[in-house]
Amino acid sequence: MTPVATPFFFYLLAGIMVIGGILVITRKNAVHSALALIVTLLAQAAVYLMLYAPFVAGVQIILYAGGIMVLFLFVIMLVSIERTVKERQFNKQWLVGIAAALALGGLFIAVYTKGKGIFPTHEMSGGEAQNTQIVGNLLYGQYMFPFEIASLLLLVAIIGAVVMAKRRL
Amino acid sequence: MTDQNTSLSPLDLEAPEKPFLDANELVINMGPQHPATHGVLRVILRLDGEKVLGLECVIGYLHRGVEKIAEARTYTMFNPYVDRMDYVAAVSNGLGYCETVEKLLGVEAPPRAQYIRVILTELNRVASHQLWLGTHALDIGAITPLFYTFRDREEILKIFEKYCGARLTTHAFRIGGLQYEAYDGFENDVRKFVSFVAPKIDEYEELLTTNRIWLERTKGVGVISAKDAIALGVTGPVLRASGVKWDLRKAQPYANYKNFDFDIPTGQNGDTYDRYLVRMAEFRQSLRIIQQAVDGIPEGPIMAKVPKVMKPPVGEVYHSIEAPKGELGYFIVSDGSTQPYRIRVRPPSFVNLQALDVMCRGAMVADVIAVIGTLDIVLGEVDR
Amino acid sequence: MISRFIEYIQSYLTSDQTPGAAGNMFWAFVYIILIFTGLSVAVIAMNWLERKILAHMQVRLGPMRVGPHGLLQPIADAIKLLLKEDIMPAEADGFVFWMAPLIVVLAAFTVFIVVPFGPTHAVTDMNIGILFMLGVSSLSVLGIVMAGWASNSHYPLIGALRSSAQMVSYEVAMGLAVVSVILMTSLETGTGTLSMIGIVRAQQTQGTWFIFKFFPLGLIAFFIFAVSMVAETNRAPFDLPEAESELTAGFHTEYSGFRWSLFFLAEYSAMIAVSSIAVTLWLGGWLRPFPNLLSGSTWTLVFSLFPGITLLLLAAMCFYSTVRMPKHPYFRIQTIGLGGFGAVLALIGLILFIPQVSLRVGDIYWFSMKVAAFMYLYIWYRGTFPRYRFDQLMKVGWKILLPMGLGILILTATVAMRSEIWKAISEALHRS
Amino acid sequence: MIASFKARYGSGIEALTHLGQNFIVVDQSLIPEILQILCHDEQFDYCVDVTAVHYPKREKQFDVIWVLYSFARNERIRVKTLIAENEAVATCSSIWPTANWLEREVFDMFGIKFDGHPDMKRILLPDGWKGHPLRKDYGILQQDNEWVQINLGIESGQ
Repeated sequence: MTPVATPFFFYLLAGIMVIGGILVITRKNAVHSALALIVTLLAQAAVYLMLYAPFVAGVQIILYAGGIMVLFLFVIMLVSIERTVKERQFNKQWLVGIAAALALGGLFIAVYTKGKGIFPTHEMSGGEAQNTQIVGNLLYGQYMFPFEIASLLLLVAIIGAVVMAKRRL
Repeated sequence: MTDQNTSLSPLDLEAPEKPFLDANELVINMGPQHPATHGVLRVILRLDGEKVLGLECVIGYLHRGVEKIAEARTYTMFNPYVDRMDYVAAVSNGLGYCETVEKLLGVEAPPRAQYIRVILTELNRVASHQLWLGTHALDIGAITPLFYTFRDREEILKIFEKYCGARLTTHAFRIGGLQYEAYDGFENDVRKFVSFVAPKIDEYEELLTTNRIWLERTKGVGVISAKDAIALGVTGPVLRASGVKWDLRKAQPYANYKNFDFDIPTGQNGDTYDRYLVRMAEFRQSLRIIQQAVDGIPEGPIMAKVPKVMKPPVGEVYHSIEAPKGELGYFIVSDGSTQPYRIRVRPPSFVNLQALDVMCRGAMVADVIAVIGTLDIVLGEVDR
Repeated sequence: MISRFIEYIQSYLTSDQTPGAAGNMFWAFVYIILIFTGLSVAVIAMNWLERKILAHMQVRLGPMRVGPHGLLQPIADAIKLLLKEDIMPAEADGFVFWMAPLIVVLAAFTVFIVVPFGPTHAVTDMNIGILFMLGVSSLSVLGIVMAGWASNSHYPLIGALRSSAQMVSYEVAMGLAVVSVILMTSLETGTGTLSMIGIVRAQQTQGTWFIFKFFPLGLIAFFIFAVSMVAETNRAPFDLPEAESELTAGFHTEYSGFRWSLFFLAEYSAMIAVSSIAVTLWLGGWLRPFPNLLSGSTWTLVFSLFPGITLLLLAAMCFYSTVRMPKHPYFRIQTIGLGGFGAVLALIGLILFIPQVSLRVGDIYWFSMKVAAFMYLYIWYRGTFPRYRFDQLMKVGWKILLPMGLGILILTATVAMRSEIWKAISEALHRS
Repeated sequence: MIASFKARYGSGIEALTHLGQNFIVVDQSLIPEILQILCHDEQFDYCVDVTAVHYPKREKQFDVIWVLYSFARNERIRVKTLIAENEAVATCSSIWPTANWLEREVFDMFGIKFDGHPDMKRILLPDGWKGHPLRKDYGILQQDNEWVQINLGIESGQ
């Protein structure tokens, strides 16, 4: 299917992501922040779709929006909201924050202007239809080792969580 | 969620339980309006997530001052009031009250009255257990047994209705015997009921006894040891499920229970499942008693000689019967007038409810519901 | 202009693709409308059926007053819910409270975009179809969590905690069962697929429903999915988030009127959605029973008669009940209504005997029948099972279904690759 | 049993039988000890009931009554003591945990305090209620109008 109004959707989604991101750090209510983050993640998933990466988009929805953020909310809900709203926000380091953001932004711009060549500007071969297979082949072929390392890391995290929780059960 | 007079009393939990990882302790107010508290019981739960750290019962929402009312009524006038305490086992309440006053007066109901009393009381026990089973299963999430038990309980209520005109608050007995002779075909109706309900009890068991989820939900839940049960004064099926073979019908026979042959079913583990099995066995034992009573029912008068104006001699008496829920005792003090000087009711539900705290320690919210169900409390009796 | 438009509309009719794949927005829109209304009708019918079937399991009659045999009861209920006052607790978080039912409903309805009611009867065919369904349906947890939290009340909060933990845990087991099916799709063609239509096609080419593939592996995977999907939709015996006897009504305790009805709608359409996944993945989707064994034009004709016969049977039941209605003036309208309803059913049944119609509708019929069987199972569970306790639920999910799912996945992969493995081993032996 | 009690405590204890039911009247000071012995040595391990009776004309206005039962002997006994208003009785909730609520009810209804009770407060009536209804001087129609007006917002509960 031919894409329709690509720039419009890109800027729409990018706008949603930026607004969502700002809401995440400005809302006092932690649940609202988490919900804003979910909106950002969903918009990101839509951007993946526009990049002909439906598999990554699907995984983004299942894992981030549907899984991780639910667990986030799960924890946040247990914290008394009245208390957190009343408490003063402790991170008053605006200047450092802005400096860090500017530095990161500068880095991005620098990378983009200097190394434009490394970004593929053409459509990926195989495209949408073969996306899942491509991801699978890459993960289990070229990037087998990092993939396994990541799973090992997760295993360590799981064992750590079990050890922490088991102390009381 | 909790109002200002909800100060949680310090509970004597062996080790004070702390919520995990400094999570906030959740105080939940279960009831007085709640689908599973069987009326207006209010339980204040302190929770860590799903785990119960402690609980406190708040009762009295149905307090009507029955004991005070009794002091302004004559002995006969107070008789209908006792039906309103444990309203699902009204006949048992009436039996206990009438027997206590008879004891005070020194009269005894004639044999025919005794037999009819036993039949009606045991029918009422079956009805009470049926109501318990239905609501208990409903609390645990099985909705179908409720309708089965209510269908069959209807037959008992029909017999009551034919006998005395009332279905629930029957006022079936009078001091000294019965007011009504059994209607024509009473024995036939009772016999028909016994043969009708016996297979139905198998039907209930089929739905629940070996149901895996039912086993998981009831085995090892709300365990109370025989020692604790006695110390907490728990009686009835709850005590028997803990392995104490004690039933007032056998231990201190009243009415004419000594004429009948029946067993006392007991359990071993004192958990919710054993209490379930004990009550299921009690269904069958009650049917046995009814069968024997209806076969042996003698002819004769139904009313002993009692004065029109009852003036029991000065004195006090305590008498108790095995109600469906446990030991139901009446303590009556007479000052020689037509009105009782003091009537004290020893309600089984009230005392049994006290064990809720012990039985729910360290349990989950869902277990609290199961335990409230298995204690088989009636708030009308708890609060009186 | 108009002729071009008509041509645009007609161009799809000869297509053998879904409207989404063919890029025909008009037909995609028509399909969305059809699925939306069909789903709403299905939920209404399901509501009536659940109450009736449950009632008959429990020796009672169920709704009998509104319309003949309570047929209009769901409509009366819907009107009541719409007219009811919409109450929002004063201390609730307004925006989140307002959003929650919308998210749940959106998630529940959106998944139907990829449900294949037939080879061409789907809005679109995504190549990540099953992933999309699982992903979007997992978003409904968000709505439930938001509802529970925004109510600012303890029972909904506990309900929300329960449901989020439950749905997240059972998604894992569910995913593993699904992956084993996706492995199966790659068997004969060499390339697997996540597309819903592709999965059914794979079953067609392999000549077996995946429930019977590598017996009993497919059956066990199906079993894992069938258990998880009940948990996933918060239905008995896993209905802890809305356990009435414990949490009054769980996460939607504070909801009333229209908002509550949205949760209700979402619950039932989620049930239909997960059943559709199960049907697509294991029970051959739209394929009629024994497409290979009983093939040939005679059998095709016999099976094409089924939709009409089913409706005629329903109509016959209506007529039988009409005759049995009490002969009393009070029941006259109801009797006429029941007869009329039967007549409508019979008419539809007769229309379905027209070969062209039955050819187009056959797929939808078989798919719906399979889903309906699942719906009956849901009701049956509710009538017979008590409710699990929370820790037991987690135990079933993590300690039984998850290891089973992993084992099935590994076994399926091993069995599927057995010739390659065998070849590798024999080569290694040969070399040494 | 009774004989040994008599021998030990002399006039502080009196054994009676009425209508075939045994009861002992015990001096208030001996109550904790007697109950302790009854429970642990005489196997009256089940406290059936704790209650009271109000005799406004007497000098010692209240009878407090314990109904005890022994599973081993299949026997009931009532223990009774007389106390005056504002006097407190020693709690037996440490001997029989079941007495906890029963004593609270006696307190609620009669205003008799139990010394050493872990949680001596009203049980059936609301916390702020005035008066103790089962006393004879508390009329049958009487109620705490003030409480009703404040908490229920109605003129009277009658």
